[in-house]
Amino acid sequence: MVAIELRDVRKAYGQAEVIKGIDLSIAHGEFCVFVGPSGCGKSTLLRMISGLEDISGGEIAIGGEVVNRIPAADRGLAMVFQSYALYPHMTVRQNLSFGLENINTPKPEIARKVDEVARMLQIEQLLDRRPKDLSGGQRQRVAIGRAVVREPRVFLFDEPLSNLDAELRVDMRGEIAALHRRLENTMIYVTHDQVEAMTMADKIAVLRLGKLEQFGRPLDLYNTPANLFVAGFIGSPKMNFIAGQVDTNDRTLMRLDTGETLRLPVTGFAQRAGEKVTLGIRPNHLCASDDGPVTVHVRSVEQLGGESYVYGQTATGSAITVHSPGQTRIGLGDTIRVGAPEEEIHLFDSDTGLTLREA
Amino acid sequence: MTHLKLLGTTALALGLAAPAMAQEIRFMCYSDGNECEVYDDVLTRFEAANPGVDVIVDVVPYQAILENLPIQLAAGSGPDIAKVTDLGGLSQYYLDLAPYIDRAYWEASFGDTLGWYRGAAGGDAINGMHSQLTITGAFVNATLFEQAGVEMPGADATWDDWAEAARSVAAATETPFPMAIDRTGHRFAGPAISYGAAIVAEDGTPTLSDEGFAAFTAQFVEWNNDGTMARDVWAGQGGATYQDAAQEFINGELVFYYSGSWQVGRMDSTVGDLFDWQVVGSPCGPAGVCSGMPGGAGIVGFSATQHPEVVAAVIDFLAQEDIYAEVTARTRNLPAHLGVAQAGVEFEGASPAAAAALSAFAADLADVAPSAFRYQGYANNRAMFGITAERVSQAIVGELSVEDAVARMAADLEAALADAQ
Amino acid sequence: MGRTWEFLTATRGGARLHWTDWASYGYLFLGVFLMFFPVVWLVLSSFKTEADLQRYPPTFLPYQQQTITLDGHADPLPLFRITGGEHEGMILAQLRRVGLQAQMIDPANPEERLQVSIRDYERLERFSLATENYSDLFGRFNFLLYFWNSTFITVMATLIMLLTNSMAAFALSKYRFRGRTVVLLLVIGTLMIPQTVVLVPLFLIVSELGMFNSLWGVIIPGAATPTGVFLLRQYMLTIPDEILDAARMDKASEWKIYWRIILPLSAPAIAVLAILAIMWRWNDFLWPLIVLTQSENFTLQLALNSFQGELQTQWSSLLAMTVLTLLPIAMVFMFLQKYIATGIASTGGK
Amino acid sequence: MRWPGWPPTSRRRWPTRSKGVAETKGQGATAPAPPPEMTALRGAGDGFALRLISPVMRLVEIPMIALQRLLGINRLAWVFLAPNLLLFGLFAFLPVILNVAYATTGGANVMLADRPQIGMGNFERLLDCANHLDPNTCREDKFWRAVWNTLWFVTLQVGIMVGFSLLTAIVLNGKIRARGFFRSVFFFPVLLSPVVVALIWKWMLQRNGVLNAFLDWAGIGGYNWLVDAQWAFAWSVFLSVWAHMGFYTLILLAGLQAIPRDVYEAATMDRASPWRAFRRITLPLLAPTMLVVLVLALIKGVQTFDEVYAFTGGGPGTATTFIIQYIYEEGFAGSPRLFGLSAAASLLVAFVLVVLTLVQLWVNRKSVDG
Repeated sequence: MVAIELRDVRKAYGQAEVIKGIDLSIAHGEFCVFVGPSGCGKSTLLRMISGLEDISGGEIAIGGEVVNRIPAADRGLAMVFQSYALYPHMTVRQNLSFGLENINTPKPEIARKVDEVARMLQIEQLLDRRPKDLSGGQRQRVAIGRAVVREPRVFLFDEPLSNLDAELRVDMRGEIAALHRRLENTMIYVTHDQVEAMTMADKIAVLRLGKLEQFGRPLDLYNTPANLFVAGFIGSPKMNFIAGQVDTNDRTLMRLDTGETLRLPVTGFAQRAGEKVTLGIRPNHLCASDDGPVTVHVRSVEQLGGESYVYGQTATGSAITVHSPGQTRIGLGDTIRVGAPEEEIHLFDSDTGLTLREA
Repeated sequence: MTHLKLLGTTALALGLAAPAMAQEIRFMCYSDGNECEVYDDVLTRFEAANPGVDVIVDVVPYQAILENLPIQLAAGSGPDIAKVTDLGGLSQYYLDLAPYIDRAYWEASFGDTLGWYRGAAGGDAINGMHSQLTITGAFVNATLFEQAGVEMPGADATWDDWAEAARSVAAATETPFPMAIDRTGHRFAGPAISYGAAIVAEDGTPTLSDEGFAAFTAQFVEWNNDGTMARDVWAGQGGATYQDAAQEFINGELVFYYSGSWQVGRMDSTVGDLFDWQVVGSPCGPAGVCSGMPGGAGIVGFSATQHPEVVAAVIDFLAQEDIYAEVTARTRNLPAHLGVAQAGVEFEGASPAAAAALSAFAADLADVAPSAFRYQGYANNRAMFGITAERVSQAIVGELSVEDAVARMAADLEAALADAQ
Repeated sequence: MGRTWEFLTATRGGARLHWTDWASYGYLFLGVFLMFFPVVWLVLSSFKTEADLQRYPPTFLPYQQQTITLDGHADPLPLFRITGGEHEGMILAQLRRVGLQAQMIDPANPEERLQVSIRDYERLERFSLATENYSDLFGRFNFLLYFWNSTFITVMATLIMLLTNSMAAFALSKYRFRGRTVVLLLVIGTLMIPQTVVLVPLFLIVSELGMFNSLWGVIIPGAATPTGVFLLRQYMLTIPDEILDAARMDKASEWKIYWRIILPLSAPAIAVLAILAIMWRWNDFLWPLIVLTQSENFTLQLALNSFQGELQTQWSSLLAMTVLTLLPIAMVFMFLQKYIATGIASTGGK
Repeated sequence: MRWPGWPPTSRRRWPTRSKGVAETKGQGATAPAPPPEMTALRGAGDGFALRLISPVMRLVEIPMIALQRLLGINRLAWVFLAPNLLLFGLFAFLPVILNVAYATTGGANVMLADRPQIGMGNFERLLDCANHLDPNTCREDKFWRAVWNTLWFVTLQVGIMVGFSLLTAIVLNGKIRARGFFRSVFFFPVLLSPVVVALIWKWMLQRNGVLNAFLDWAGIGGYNWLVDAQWAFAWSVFLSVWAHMGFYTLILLAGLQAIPRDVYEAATMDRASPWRAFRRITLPLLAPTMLVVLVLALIKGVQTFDEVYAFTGGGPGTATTFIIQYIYEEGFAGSPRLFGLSAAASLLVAFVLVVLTLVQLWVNRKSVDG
């Protein structure tokens, strides 16, 4: 069983703390995605798990063993790098066998394993080429192959798809997912792209500024984001936010900054009277209706045929996106009113950013 | 770790280069012609007579003798024997041969030259064998004189006479250079003494700034500037760098060339039938002195050697009259060995011109002033040579006036003497 | 100067040569001439006889006086073409020259002596290489031994230098450790002290270490060069750290990373350094002169200079000697030249 | 004609991924990765070289792994540094320390133990001048002549050399056929030993040399170059530029090739004139490389010795005597050997070099950061 356990893991470069105490446990066989904006520390965290980066505080356990002092090579992990980091002076075959040679695997066995992995990843015909003679996708496969061939306990991926074009990315996404199903290993995957996270992950860890914002299943994160940040980060297009204040007398009445008012559901939220709150509604839950509570000035409209996006602003300038299936008659410069079903509303504390959910 | 390994393997590879001899004597030698070859050859006879002794002649560039040998000696890592030119300057490292040799024979054979090796310390040690005596003097292109129809100045002609004659010959024959003197303080000293310079007084006090020295300096600078002297030689170099004008003379571009007896062999072999040349010795100065500079190289043993008796035996072997005569003949040098000199040397394969030249030089030895001998034996003469070459050159190219140059020479000498203490 | 600025944009795709192209090629060919002609001239001159060397104006190719051997004359006699006077047009052999007159004989009629003014004749010559300049050199010493010594010193010093310098460069470019900046500054600091000014202390140290009169006394002191460390470090900085990380994940030890990843990837820079090191060691004169005094240890440079006496220099042997020492360097250069540009990394910003 | 080994447009750069930059790169964008093109020893060469060294390397690996376990990865750096530092310590730092000791002693003895302490006497002697601008008023006039000569020489040599190196690098960076060939041509003189360089040019420039023959033929008339102080100096500068510019050309060329071509394309689209593109794009982007070149050229320029010494011997007079020659002659070649004075002079030179380098780094601080 190769579960990974992070306990109050910290990392500091001199005075600057970049990982500020992260607790996380990844179960055996799970595909876990670290996602977050740039600078959130997700790659650093991955490198700390890999052993390439020292741990300043806390501990990391892999398969129940604390590995803080174990060098990268001995942790039984494999890693796929953003730039692939193939050895440019070696052929594909040499790239794949380098790691096996390092653990003194007998030659016939190396050959057998390399061939097997090459077949699996469909790179057999590339074995005698050098990395510079490969396309981006091929390099990616070789990089993955290099990780696979050593049969590691855990796979680490550091933004492996960010150098590929859009189409290839979708393909590779599928292949990596398929690989996971096939090998059933624990995998940790770092990306800044929440689409990748949503499509591939069993569990997503959302990181920001060295802190874990939320850890959970993709749909849980989508449906019940823990805070404003996660709500805004997960889901595309972004969730709409409108700031306001709960009426001092009526806990279910929200006064938007635009001057408009909105009726909140009676149950489900833990808001207090007079509290500053932020309203969150996903674009696909917003719909234009004459009795909608919020006025939006339309700035641009995207008609994709099967669906359409309307981009606009509230009176106070908050950006609003409305996503609707089918085509829309709303035009540029229109002023529309929008609303959403009560059950699709998210409410956050404006000061702390935390979701106001009834306990 | 790799280093050690590498060291190990190469030590094996090199092992065969140095067979351990019972008595290996290292002889650091430099050649101006074929000296080292000849020594190597005659020493095989010594080796044959002394089994177990191996004298290895290491032929090195002259620069190694001049610049590196003194430092090696100071660090205690010098050779056993060397051929040196800084005779007095290295005297503190010499092995006193006296206990191993026949003092009477040596004193009878080498006379005054033994004093050159005693340096500042003096005493009566026998430190070295003067293997090659040289004397400065002038080579003249007789053919050019003939063509120009100019009478060659006579035996007691002055430097002025020769300058006058050389100028008119050069003008008549369109030869680029009337005169040249090798660029070294040693060659400069001969004429300077003739002009009245004391250089090293009888009490051993050196000076580079007396009237005579200043007079010749002024004259020499003037000659360089009016085209009498080949300007290339002194002005073309810096520091104390040695520069000769033999090439120009050989090419027939130079009428009067003041160099020394060691050039005879080269002139003989390279001038060929291009023109007739002859040696006219050293011209006289206004004071009536007609001195050249003696000089040369000697063979010395070093006191740091493991085998002093063998070193002494080797040098004594070379000092024997027959061997000395043979070497002198084969290398076409003037003998410093009085016995050999008296007997006369039959120079091997020398043309009549060369033989005549060598006799002319030998004859000129009589004219050498006592101060010239003192200068040659003076321990710090090398410093003085350097100072002369450097400062006179500066005066020629105009960096210093003649007066300043002379003043600088005095100051430099004073500083050098202070530092050499 | 303006011509080259055009090249900065270099977006012109036309096949026709623009005038700036002409200017560039003009500049480059001028460069070829300036860089090569002196060397070519040196090589050609080294095949001239001492007499030919002294000729003015010089000829481009080496020529030698034509001679003829006649009965009654032991030495071959030089041949001349008579260009004026009563014997105009004849080819005569010179017996002897006396001043402006030459005594000559007609090879067809060797009995009669003719007087010719030297203004009226010119030498008969033909193209000929004075290979004796070289063979004389070889004849004078044990060429193979000195060549071996030089080669041994050069190869060993180069290998040690490449090894130690690349190890140091690896440490300085790929590790973060305390004191890295200090070490880097020290390395650059050693640039400030050329070997020439520390000859005496260096000699004393080498003597103390017992390396005097040993080839190692030449090899070891030259092995650590700031230039080498600097050059390799700049190059290694451009190798992405991710490749090292990948190797670490592949269970490679740091030493393995060094020799299986870093060394092969730095090959171009190492080639450049190898060229420079080989050149430095092979050409070295002053230091071997001090350390090596026994002839069995001499390098080629020392041996070739060993007949530089106090008083005489001969151009013909000097030139031949120079060409001889130049040759191995030129060969190495030809083999490794393709690396010289790729091997110097941009030093920008790191 | 294409030279084997380097395609004219090859750009030996890896996708630069330094830490921190990576994550900002292309938020969700799909930047195509620049191909990691590397010119490693190829094919047979690679295998051969590797096979040659691998037994040794494998052997060394055993203790190295033990050390790695013992010290950890980052402290292992010291192990990698150790051989080099040992060599540096023994043969670079120790001599300098000894030089400091020598500088405070007088006399002509070689061994330090035999030398009398004279404190700062040597420095005082060197610096003793009535007017530092006029060497004739100085006690050690040769030192000051050498100082002023060196100053002039370095100014001219570095200026001219870097100028021509830049010009050559720019020309070579253009669309040039046989670029490899030309590159090698300019690098070739770098390989010649200083003595050979001096000999070649002495041979070319001597009174009866080929240059004078050419000038005579052209009707201009020859000249005895090396007897004239100004000309000898000028030719020394020329010779030194000739011998060393290839090295700096290559460094600058590497710097130029690191500037992405699309920057120029953008400048062309912005209608920047070539001159402006040079001033506003090339020079600023080349500044860090330029700094290295200037620092190196300056240090090496001040240390010029062998080639000029063999070329003119420092003459005529002292016209081409530079500071290292002064040190060499005072301490080694001259008589008496003033090790103390020469050591003091060498320390002064090293001090000035360090200061100059720091000043250069400081002045260029901005352009490097920018």
